[in-house]
Amino acid sequence: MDALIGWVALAVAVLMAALILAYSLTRRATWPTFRHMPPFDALAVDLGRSVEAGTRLHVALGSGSLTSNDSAASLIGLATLSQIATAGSVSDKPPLATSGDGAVALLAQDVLRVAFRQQRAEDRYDPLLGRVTGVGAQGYAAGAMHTAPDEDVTATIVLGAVGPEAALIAESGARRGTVIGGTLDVQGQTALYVTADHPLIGEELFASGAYLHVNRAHAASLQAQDILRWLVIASIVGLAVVRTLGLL
Amino acid sequence: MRFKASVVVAILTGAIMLLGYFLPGIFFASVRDVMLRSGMIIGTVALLLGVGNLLQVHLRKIREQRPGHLYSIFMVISLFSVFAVVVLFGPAHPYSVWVVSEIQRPLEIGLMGLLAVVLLLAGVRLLFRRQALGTLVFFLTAFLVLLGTAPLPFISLPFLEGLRNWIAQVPAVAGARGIILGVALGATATGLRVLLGFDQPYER
Amino acid sequence: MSDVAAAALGFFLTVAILSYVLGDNVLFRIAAHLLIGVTAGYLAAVAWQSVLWPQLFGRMLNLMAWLDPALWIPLILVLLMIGRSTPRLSVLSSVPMAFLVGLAAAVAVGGALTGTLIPQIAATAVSLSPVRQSSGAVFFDLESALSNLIILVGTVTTLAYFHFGARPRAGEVPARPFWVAPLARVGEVFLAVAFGALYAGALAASLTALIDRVVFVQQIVGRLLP
Amino acid sequence: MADVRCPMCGKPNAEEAETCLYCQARLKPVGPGAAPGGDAEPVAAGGEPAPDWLSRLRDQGSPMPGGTRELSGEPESPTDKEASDWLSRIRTRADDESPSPSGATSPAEDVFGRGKPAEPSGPSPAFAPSAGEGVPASAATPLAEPASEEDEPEWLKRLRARRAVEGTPGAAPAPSFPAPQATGEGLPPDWMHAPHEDLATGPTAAASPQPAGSEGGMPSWLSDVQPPAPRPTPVENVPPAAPATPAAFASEDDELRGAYSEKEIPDWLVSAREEAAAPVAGLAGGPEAPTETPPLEELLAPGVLPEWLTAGSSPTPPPMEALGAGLEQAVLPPWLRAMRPVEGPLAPKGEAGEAEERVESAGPLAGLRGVLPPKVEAEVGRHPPVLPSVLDIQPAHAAHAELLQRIISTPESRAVPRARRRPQARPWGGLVVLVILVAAMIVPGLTGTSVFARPSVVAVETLQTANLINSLPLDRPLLLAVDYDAAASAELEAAALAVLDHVMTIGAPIASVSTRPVGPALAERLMARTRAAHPQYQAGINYLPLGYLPAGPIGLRAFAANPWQAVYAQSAPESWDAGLVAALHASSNFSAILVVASDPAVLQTWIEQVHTAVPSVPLVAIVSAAAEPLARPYYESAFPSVQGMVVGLAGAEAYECLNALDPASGRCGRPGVADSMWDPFGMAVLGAVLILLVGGLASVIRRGVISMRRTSHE
Repeated sequence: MDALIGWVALAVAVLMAALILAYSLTRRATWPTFRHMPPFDALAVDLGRSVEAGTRLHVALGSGSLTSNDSAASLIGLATLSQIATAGSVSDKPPLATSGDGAVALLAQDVLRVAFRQQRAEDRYDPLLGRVTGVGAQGYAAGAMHTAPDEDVTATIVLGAVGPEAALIAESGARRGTVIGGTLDVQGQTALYVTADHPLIGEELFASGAYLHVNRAHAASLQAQDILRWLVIASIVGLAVVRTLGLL
Repeated sequence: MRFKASVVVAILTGAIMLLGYFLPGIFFASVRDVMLRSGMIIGTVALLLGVGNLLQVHLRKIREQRPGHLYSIFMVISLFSVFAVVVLFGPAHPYSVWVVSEIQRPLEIGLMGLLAVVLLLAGVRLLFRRQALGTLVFFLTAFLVLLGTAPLPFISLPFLEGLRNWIAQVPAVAGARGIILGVALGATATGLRVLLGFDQPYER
Repeated sequence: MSDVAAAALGFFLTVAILSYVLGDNVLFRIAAHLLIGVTAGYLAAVAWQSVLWPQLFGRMLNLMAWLDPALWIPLILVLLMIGRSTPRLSVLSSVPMAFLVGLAAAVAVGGALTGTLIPQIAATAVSLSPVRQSSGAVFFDLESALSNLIILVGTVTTLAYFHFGARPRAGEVPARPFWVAPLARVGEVFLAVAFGALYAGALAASLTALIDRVVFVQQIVGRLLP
Repeated sequence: MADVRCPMCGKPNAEEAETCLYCQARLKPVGPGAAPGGDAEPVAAGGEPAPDWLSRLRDQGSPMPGGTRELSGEPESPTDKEASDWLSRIRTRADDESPSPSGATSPAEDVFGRGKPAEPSGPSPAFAPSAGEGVPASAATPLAEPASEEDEPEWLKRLRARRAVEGTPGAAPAPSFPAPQATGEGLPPDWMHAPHEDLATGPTAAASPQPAGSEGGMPSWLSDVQPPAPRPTPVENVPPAAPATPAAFASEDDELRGAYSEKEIPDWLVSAREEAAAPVAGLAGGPEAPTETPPLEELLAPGVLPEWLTAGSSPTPPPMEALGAGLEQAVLPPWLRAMRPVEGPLAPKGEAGEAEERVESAGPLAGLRGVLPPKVEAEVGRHPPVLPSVLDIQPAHAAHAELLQRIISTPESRAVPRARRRPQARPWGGLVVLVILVAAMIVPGLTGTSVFARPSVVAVETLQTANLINSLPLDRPLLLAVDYDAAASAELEAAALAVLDHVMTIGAPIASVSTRPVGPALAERLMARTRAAHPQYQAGINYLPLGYLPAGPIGLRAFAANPWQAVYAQSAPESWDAGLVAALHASSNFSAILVVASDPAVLQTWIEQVHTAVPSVPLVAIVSAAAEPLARPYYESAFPSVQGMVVGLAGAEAYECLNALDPASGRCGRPGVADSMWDPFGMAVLGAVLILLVGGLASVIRRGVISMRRTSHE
């Protein structure tokens, strides 16, 4: 049974990798159309405001570590941060990324540095734009709650591995501006569902790269996700039918 | 064409680890074992660097006398004193346990209690903000589940408890499954993007 | 005596944290910074005591241990990581981070596929004609058949809700394809139910935490008052 | 196969490749020359919006009067495949379906809610206005900018500015246009130069300082302009090829975007920007365009800027008038922005240095980056034919520029719309909620009565847990995973204590481990609280604290392989029971695994990493009420990974009751921690329900009132 699961999983991984590769390398393909998602519109507005009014965006990458099960959330948060940083690097107050994990904070620094360099604003780069506000879920939340009031933040973007304490960060952010948020943790999603102005629920978090045009691979992987989604649905329904008929 | 060592390392590491998930074998097992233990150590060092970063932020605040630097002093002192106690006596020593029980626990639980207030307020605000079918269903469910969780004074309503259990076991599970299946797909895609070298957050 | 001190401390900390409902204030900030400091200090100490010393630095004293690649590989990577501020090493300094990211990606993929995707598919795709045995006879179990059906429909429609692809429409925002839209509507309801249940659970859990604190304060006050 | 090197990443690509295989940057410029098929849809790199409008434009074959299609044409119609551009979508929701070259008017929706009057749709405005209007002259310029460009990085603005310049002279020859064609053939240098040339010529024609300034940021602009450095102007570029303009422009534009789209410059931003630019230009005053946006005007100190601008323009020769406000608008903000005080080192300085770096850098940047403003700026100074006329004006400009700079550099005068700030949320809501909850919680304690019924049914999963523990073997340790944070300890300690009480009553040895740093201390706390009732549980004898296990799933995977090595890797303390320690060398030796977790993901990790490795060892989950819906699927399944559960305070209460059930009376005899919290819990939940109910009613009433008002209003 376990071996079977392993092989099926491997097959799924290979299929998905092939799809992502195929789509990303399709040279003539146009950028695919995705359904309208208001949080990303809001993000654009917030970015604009930040650049224009010289206020800060706070990207909360959560307290999850790279070696935790939520690592995918941290990875997508970092990818999104690169885009936000690219746009926001010209702001008087460039975006600030907070994390509760050292490795994620270091990566956030790298991402910010690359974004600044590409915008030729490297001299404005400050390593502490990627920072740890506290370690552990609660420690991180306690620190991140102070980021909005202390750093003139107009928009809080929660993108990463956070649990229910995301509500506290969102609440503090909401006192200063808009809150956009998504996370992988379902409890965190629930918290953001009620507290954020623009919650990203479920896997919508993973769409951020494609909606912000990080690179073609993000759009490709979203397309691959869609294809696999229907394969999953088909296998659920098919398996259920087979089992209902007593064939398995 | 520039050959980046880091990309190769990331892809190789990921590939070996991933294949190890699916293809058991002596070679993979031993290589993976080394990788896992290295990963544990590096992850821990990164954790320490995170604490270093935290200190850096607050020390800078103190040095530049920014508003709120008094709190930072407070934080730095508490950090070092707790570090000293735990390093000297060990994490399970009564002193360390005292620190956790009498300082950390009240604070964390307090924050959690605060969460109750925040969640309730946000729930009420949500009713004002978004009035749609989804919100209505959301609140109806929350009501029923809460009522079913709560013991009622004097009486016991098995019906309510049964309904609550049914909600928690059937439709909520269905929705949650949809979410976690989708999230699994997204996580797979995200991981594979890194393994294919499209995302390189480690690039400096 | 220490009990009294601990009680007073706990009382102060509880009140300080909860004072946030009045807005950001001095007491709350003190408490929050204390929390940050304590958790970070504790974590750093545990990291050293439980991992770095026994698994890395402590072992370095033992010459034989150097034969183990699990000692020197991480050591090299750790040195690279610490030396990341040195410009000369900048090419190599991303290697340990790349290593971690590679691990993270593998963990994400492996965990998601073997731990969630496949088992959850298997768990959802159950028979819609379950039987139950009762006193030797076999019956069709209507109740669980209904449950299974609801779970199946809910899972499928919720998954469909997230479908991202869309058709561009003239003059309007891109929306889901017509054949996904009705599924998505149903999925939305299941999503709302799931979030409602989770919200209630989160509320119950955090209320329990609040009770812990309130009962604690109540006890202290009760002790002070005759 | 002949390789084409990607201008972005320098990697070799197949000759016929349109976009880079590695970074998706466009390899071939889009434009008449570029697309062999002529009307083949150009694909911008990195998913750059393929200029649908461009092909349409081509089809219509109408060289617009003004010519600058790209600025305005950019906003993709929703029909556009590339409409995925999220930013543009907001902006152009109401936008034109098809950017008709003839400049059909369509309401351009301001992204940021500062609505703009319907104006000439994208295509024409950029050009027309510039052609039609005198130099900036209008205060509108700076005003309009912020609105439309809120999110533009500087480089983009500069880019746009340059384009505006190029486009400016509808009348003036569009010098750059020939260049693109060359580009089409894949001769990067040419098209790269083109922009600069335009730039240079633009000013000449217009004799307006703005363009130059726009390129470099104030200081450099001034200095650059003044010395008329000898500048070799490629002759080919000068001859205006007006008809070619639109396409040429477009191609260049695409080129640029293609180059940057990947990574460097988000295409969404680019297109967004361009869209933003279009309305502005139109606003500024295409011949038929409405000239002004009033709200914006208010934003900037109206007195100062216009004056300066007009003054500056007055000395300029007539062509300048022709330059038009479109130019102005596009141009001004960037350097305004550049002059603004920034937190870090001043932008201009950095840019100058940066620019040089850029030019030198080889490989990836060879082609495209050179096009970017910094280089332009550098070249501006070397353009001889252009500058002399500008020079004359210089003193006046300088004075005004200085003044402006001073004004701008005082933060107060920054006429930038502040972000919407919510009024500090009134704390009363939170206070009221807290007071209600606290009041509810202390009532049972004050009255000393327990009015809440204990759970009437013990859940199946709780019973299963109890049964499983009843049948535990006593020769092997039970693994207790203390995987919750201190925050969750209120709820989970109650449940864990109830179950531990049972385990200890039976007498099974316990080993504890945690993937949370604080776990060891919490485990110790649990043991300390049970010690009164079960003093025989001492560390090393029948309780082995294994401590902290780092790195989450990775650590757990190592733990599943060999628990002892993962945690200790060293010899055990001498006082420890050797038999028990020996049992820790394989995870299959555990009698059961008891995971206490607040986070369902943690439980999931235990299942994935450990339980799948040793499926024979039963796993029991003690989870928070919040985690139940997510933990339950693991229990309710055909092949359950979890063999028993205790959920939240209710589960704890039930388990406590089971522990001390008096068989005779059927009543709970020895209430524990959970029981002491039961009544406050009941009251608190009722309080919460009440708050939600009142809130819900209030929202419904409010909605009713609003709709009633609306109907009465109508």
